[in-house]
Amino acid sequence: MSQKLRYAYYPGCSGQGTSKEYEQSTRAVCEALGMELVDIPDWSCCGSSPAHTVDHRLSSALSGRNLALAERLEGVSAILTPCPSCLTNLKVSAHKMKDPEFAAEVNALLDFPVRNTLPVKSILQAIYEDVGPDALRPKAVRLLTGLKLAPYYGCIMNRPPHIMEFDDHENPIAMDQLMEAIGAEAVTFPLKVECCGASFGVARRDIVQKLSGKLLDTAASNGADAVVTACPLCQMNLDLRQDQINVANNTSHNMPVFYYTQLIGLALGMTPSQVGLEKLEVSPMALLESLPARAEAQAQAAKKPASKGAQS
Amino acid sequence: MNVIALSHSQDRDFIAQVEKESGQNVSLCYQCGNCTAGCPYTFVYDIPVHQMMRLLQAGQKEALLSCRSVWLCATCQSCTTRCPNNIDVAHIVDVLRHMARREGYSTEYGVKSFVDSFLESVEKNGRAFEMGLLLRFIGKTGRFWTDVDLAPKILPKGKLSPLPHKVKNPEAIAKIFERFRQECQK
Amino acid sequence: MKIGVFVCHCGSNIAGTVDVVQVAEAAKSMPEVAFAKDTMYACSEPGQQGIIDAIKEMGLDGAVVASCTPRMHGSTFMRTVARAGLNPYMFEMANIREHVSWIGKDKVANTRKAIDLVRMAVAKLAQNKPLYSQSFSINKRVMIIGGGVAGIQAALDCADGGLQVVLVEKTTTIGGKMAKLDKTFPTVDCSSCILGPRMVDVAQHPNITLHASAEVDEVFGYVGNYQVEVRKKATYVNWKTCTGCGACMEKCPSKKSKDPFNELIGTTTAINIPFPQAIPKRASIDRDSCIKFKTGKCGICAKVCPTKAIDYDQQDEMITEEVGAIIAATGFDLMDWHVYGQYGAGRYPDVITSLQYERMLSASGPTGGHIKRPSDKKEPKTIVFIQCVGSRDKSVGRPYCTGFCCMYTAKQAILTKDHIPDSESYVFYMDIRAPGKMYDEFTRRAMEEYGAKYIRGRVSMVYPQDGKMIVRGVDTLAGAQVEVEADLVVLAVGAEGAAGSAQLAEKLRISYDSYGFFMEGHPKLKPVETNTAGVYLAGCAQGPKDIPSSVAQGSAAAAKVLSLFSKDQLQSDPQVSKVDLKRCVGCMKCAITCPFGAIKETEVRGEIKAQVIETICQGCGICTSTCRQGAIQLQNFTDNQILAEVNALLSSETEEA
Amino acid sequence: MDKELRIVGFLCNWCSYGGADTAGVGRFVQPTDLRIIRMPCSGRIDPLFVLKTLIGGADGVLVSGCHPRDCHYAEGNYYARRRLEVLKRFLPIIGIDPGRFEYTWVSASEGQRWQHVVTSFTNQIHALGPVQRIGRQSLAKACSLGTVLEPLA
Amino acid sequence: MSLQDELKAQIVKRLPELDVVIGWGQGYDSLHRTPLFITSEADVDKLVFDPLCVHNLSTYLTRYGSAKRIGVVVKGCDSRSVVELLQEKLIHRDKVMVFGLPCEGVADLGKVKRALAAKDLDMGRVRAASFADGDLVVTVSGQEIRLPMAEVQADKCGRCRYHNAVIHDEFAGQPITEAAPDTYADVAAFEEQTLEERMEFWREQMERCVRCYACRNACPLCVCRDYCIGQSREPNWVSQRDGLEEKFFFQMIHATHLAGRCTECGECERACPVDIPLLLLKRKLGKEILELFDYRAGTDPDAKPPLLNFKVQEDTINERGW
Repeated sequence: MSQKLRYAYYPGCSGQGTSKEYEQSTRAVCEALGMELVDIPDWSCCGSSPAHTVDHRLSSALSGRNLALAERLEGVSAILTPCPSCLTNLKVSAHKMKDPEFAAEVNALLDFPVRNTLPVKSILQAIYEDVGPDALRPKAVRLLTGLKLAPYYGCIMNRPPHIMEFDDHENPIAMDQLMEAIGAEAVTFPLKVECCGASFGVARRDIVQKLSGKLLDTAASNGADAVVTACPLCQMNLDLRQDQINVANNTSHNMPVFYYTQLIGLALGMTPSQVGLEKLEVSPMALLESLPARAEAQAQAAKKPASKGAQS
Repeated sequence: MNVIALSHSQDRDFIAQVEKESGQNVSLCYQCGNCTAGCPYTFVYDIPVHQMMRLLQAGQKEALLSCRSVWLCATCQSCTTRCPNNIDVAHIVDVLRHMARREGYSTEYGVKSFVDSFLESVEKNGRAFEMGLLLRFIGKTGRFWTDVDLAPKILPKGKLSPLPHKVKNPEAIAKIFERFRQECQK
Repeated sequence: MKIGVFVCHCGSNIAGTVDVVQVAEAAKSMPEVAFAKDTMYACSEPGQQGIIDAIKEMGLDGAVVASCTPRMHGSTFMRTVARAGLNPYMFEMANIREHVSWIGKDKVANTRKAIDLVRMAVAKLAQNKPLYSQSFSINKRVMIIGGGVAGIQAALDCADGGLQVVLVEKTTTIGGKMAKLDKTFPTVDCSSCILGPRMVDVAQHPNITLHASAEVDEVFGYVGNYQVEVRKKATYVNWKTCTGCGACMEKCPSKKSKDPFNELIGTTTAINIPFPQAIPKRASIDRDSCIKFKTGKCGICAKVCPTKAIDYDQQDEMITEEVGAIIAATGFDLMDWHVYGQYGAGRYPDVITSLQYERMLSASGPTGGHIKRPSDKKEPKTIVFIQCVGSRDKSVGRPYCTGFCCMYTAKQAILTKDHIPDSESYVFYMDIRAPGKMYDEFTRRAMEEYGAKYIRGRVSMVYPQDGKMIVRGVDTLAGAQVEVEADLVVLAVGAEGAAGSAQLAEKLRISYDSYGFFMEGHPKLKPVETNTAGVYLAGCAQGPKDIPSSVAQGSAAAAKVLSLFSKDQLQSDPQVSKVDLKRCVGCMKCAITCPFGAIKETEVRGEIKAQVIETICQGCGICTSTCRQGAIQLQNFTDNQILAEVNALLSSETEEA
Repeated sequence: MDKELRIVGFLCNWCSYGGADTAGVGRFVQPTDLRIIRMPCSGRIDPLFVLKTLIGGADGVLVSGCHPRDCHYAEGNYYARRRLEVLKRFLPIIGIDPGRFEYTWVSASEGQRWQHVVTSFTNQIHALGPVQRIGRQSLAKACSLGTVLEPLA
Repeated sequence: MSLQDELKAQIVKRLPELDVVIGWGQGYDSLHRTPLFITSEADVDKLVFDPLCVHNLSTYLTRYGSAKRIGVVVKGCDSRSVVELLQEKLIHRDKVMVFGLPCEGVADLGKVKRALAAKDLDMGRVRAASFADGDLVVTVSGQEIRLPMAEVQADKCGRCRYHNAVIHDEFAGQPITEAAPDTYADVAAFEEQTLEERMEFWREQMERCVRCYACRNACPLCVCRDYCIGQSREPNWVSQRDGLEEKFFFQMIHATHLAGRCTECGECERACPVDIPLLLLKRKLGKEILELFDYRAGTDPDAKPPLLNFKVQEDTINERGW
């Protein structure tokens, strides 16, 4: 790729706290893939879902401040964020501000106006489209063969399609393909875009227990060893609250929940601590250590039907 | 179940207001129910989504603004994405929640408190401060036991900072809130 | 010139939002207007009589009727004017209904606009001249495009009426979609038992020439005298010698060929006859899966064929058919339901279309009439039917109701119970559309006697879990989300115009909508006509419809052709171009741009001049706008007539200012 | 909407005139400024009709025909497309805003599209305001005269 | 041998095959040339060729019946009119003999008049004119004045890219190397004005029009003659009222009727007795047609003109979506 990949980067608040490992692995992976992330100077909270549940102007203004800051950066081709919630807020603001009347209302709340010149994308979209699984594959020095993953995109990475404009809104495949490029297997997971309970964990824990519980059940019944996700909130609900879910639903899941960037990082040769694996609540270490043996078994199994197939 | 006196209780201004704020035409809904069919939150709703749409068409303001469902929608976009009439249903629910707030409803007090806590945190620090907002939420609701079981899991991992990561210039964000309040009073 | 103006109330249709009395009053002061009056219904018998009386009493030279669109009643009033003894072209219409009263409620603005439109019509009429038709002879053969049940009906009716019929079918057999059906509603009688004999009649009728595996390539000419280029696609079998014995099919080693007749449920041989009752019963080779074509080796069919009919070198053949009229009966196809990601977009083998299910039900189908789900060939016990997939769904660009799905779904639910008595059928529906003789009773039977569980609501998603298909929908009547663990899911996929219908419409110069359905001449009064003279429609090509309606349209189109051909000569439209010889400089630019070749070069006193062939001229007027001298003028749309309208309109503005 | 302006439409009989009829049958409300002249085909539309109308004082001219590839006369709209595109590009040299003239394609089934076209075009013309006519003293000239005359008075 | 003598020799050689040869001769004063209709060898001596030969003689080609064989002397720009007439089958190749010339540019007598006026001299009093070292040398009121051609050359010559006749049976002299292409800078410059200013410009210009139709009569492609729709009743496009709109609309007829045909020879503008810059309208059309269809009129006798042609999918015209 001759063109230099240079983006404005919006880390999002959770990257400073509950999803530190996502932030850490995202930066490491982007660097390794030659994607330069330029932090938006003095970025602030996008408003997340609470803001748009209160008022769309307020929500768009909180996001808009960051859009305007990013537009001042030079030589960047897009604004990237790892977090789907931030992504939605930034994209919805940009989309709604195409209406000049609404844009005027929002700009009235801001110190300096949004010009709406840069596209907003997720880190996932940038890795998938600007680098791509084919370019990733040869870079993987450690294939994760034998790892069966339920790829979970969350409800707002791809929806609604006319705003998110990325991948299929019912059966997204970007993360599946990236995981397959690093040797892992994406199992059938029909609930790729079902909601996990979102931010109701604090106020209505029962909701998260039911919805995230169903996700874990479905992942397990489809043979997944682990869930891989692209969303801090989803990851927290599935990982940190897995014990709460087990208690409420009388289940005994012990399913690691990765960020896809952590797995790409591992495949690119990074150490577990470089991608923050120790910060996961359900430890994946035993699973990861079992991989070489599994890969071997898989290769053996693959040989038999292959030789049989050759005969017929 | 109460009789809905259609001749007297249809609030047309309410319908018009929702349509204006959401940019949606509620007459497009033909009650196929696909929104409810796909909604993951139906199990906690007091009124399923398609019935909210129906009550909206009938101008039943009180029933809608006082219901739990408007607070329990997580805007997961399932309804919007699958609506055969391209109605942005999630947006309509958002608007109903805005109206419920403005008119002083807080049927799901916990949910409202969480949102308020979050935004207060943002207004003060410029960024969401998770530890701070949790404490605010507990302060508002008196639910001291909220997620105490998670504390031993999360604290050793250094994920919850005891101090906020403030922006350099938190006043800039506070000003956005301030201007917003002024606009609202106009 | 003495012009009469008649302003129609159309009941309240016009008078409700236009002050028609004021319009008539204003007309009185327009140049050349000798008489103006409002009338309740201009098109009614007393309305027309009023126009005739006024023309006769006042000695009018022409009439303007301000009412609906000329596309509706233009010809009605031209006849009225003719009955009063005037030339029918001494008439103009001002469209103050579709273009005024129906599109705005501001009575002042509407009235002003109506007056302007009348002023323009009056100004144009003042420039009109009497025009006279010419007669030309017609070729009394008819081409029918599409050999489904509508086309078959039209072909048989025309042929029985004594016409020579050319039937062109795209696939290798006639029969269309109906031939694929197992049973028909609401009688549950066997589809092939009622269609089969009609197909045989087509094959045996002395007046019918059948071109199967053929498509219309190009269409030239005009009503009464069309030339149609037909491409007979290579089948690699000489159909003159093939007897349809089927020996080739038995021996063909390539058995994985796609089977479109069976809707891709199962496979067939590379050389095949699509089904036992096919007409013509002739074999054809699917190049894509034939080993001979892929590798050059094989040739078994050629060896076993008793009549040596196999011809691997066969090429497409072009033939020209000359006909006087064309009936388009090209039918429908199912829309591409793979846009429904929530139903798996084709990823789940046990989610199938209703037409695939129909093939499974059919005793001559790929499963021999046994219902087996594709994934594991097991008999399903719980079957979910989802209606309105690609119907009444704006989000996938299909806002219309296909109309027949409710009925066939009820039929399939009934047949399912017959085939698998211990099965359970669920039908997710939005509304049951069953307006027809014994139709609603039929859907009630599905519920009452056959125990089909009807659930009112759409299905949000379908996904596999533990060997079942989880169907998550809603029961809006119960106000609850519902889930069904199904073995098989059948989608009632909506219909759209058959593949290639848009291209055909362009060749026929008829209108079509964005779904590929052809536009009829008038939604009520001309259901099987088109706006192109001599081209008619039948069956689903015009819009989705069930078998009885398709058959009725087939007969209706045949009746239209028979009536067209009942005369030996047709009257040409006198709205053709005319050359003013003294103005013509013989540059022949008109001939270059004429799409119909209707202008030829001629010599008048040693000078080259253009000449219009009136029976070929279609009246588009491209020549008129090409000619710089204004030497060739389209009659009834001359420069002066249009300029009169422009000037009338602009002068009204000047007066105002 | 402010005062009605003078907008003239030249529509082909088979598609766009029918589309306008379909819009009427569907009761699709439209602005009232437009006056329609029925033509057999967009290919019949001599660009001079448009110029005559614009120079004669119309504030806007709209031409609509069958969609390309769907002409009732097979090719009329193809010729129209070239002629009208040249015309639209010519207008600026004589001081007429090219936005005062648009040509588009509406089929007989597209009632809603016709409503949209009429509404958009009417709005566009209202945004441009009344046309300045070559045959009339321009506003600019009248104003400059005014300023010259004032000190004298 | 001079260019003029070479041309004369060619005409003498070919004259026996022809009924007439149209060239230029001396006009009523030393600055004017006039069309010369050569029917005998004696006439050939009267032939002149210099930068004062401004007329486009192809205008006369359509005035003869189709039976006559006509020779015509053409400069580069004039030759394009011949090509256009051939393409439109208004003349026939076997009836026309083209004597082609290279041309370095012609004088604009309007400019000459203004240049002399600037020196308080009257062009009407010019008694002799000749060319030397790129200057027009005139004797006026007893003085010899040198006017550099660069200053008095016609504008069209400055941007000319067809100095040599593009079609010819005989060619006299040496071809000139073609300069850089015409960029229509004049049109672009004019269009820097506001729309109001442009209309005001035409309003002022057209005020002067006297509807003499000299523009039309000089145009080699205005072949309608007695049947020009600008003067007819059937069809009746424009009234005889002496109004600005009527005058201007006549120019719209003239311009649109030349769309895709006009070779920008500028005869309309040169012939205009009140100096209305009519060529600007035609150049605007020429510019747009070049951009849209990559077409220059009068360069290929076999080309299909763009407005009598179409593509199902036009490359340069956007479908106008609403």
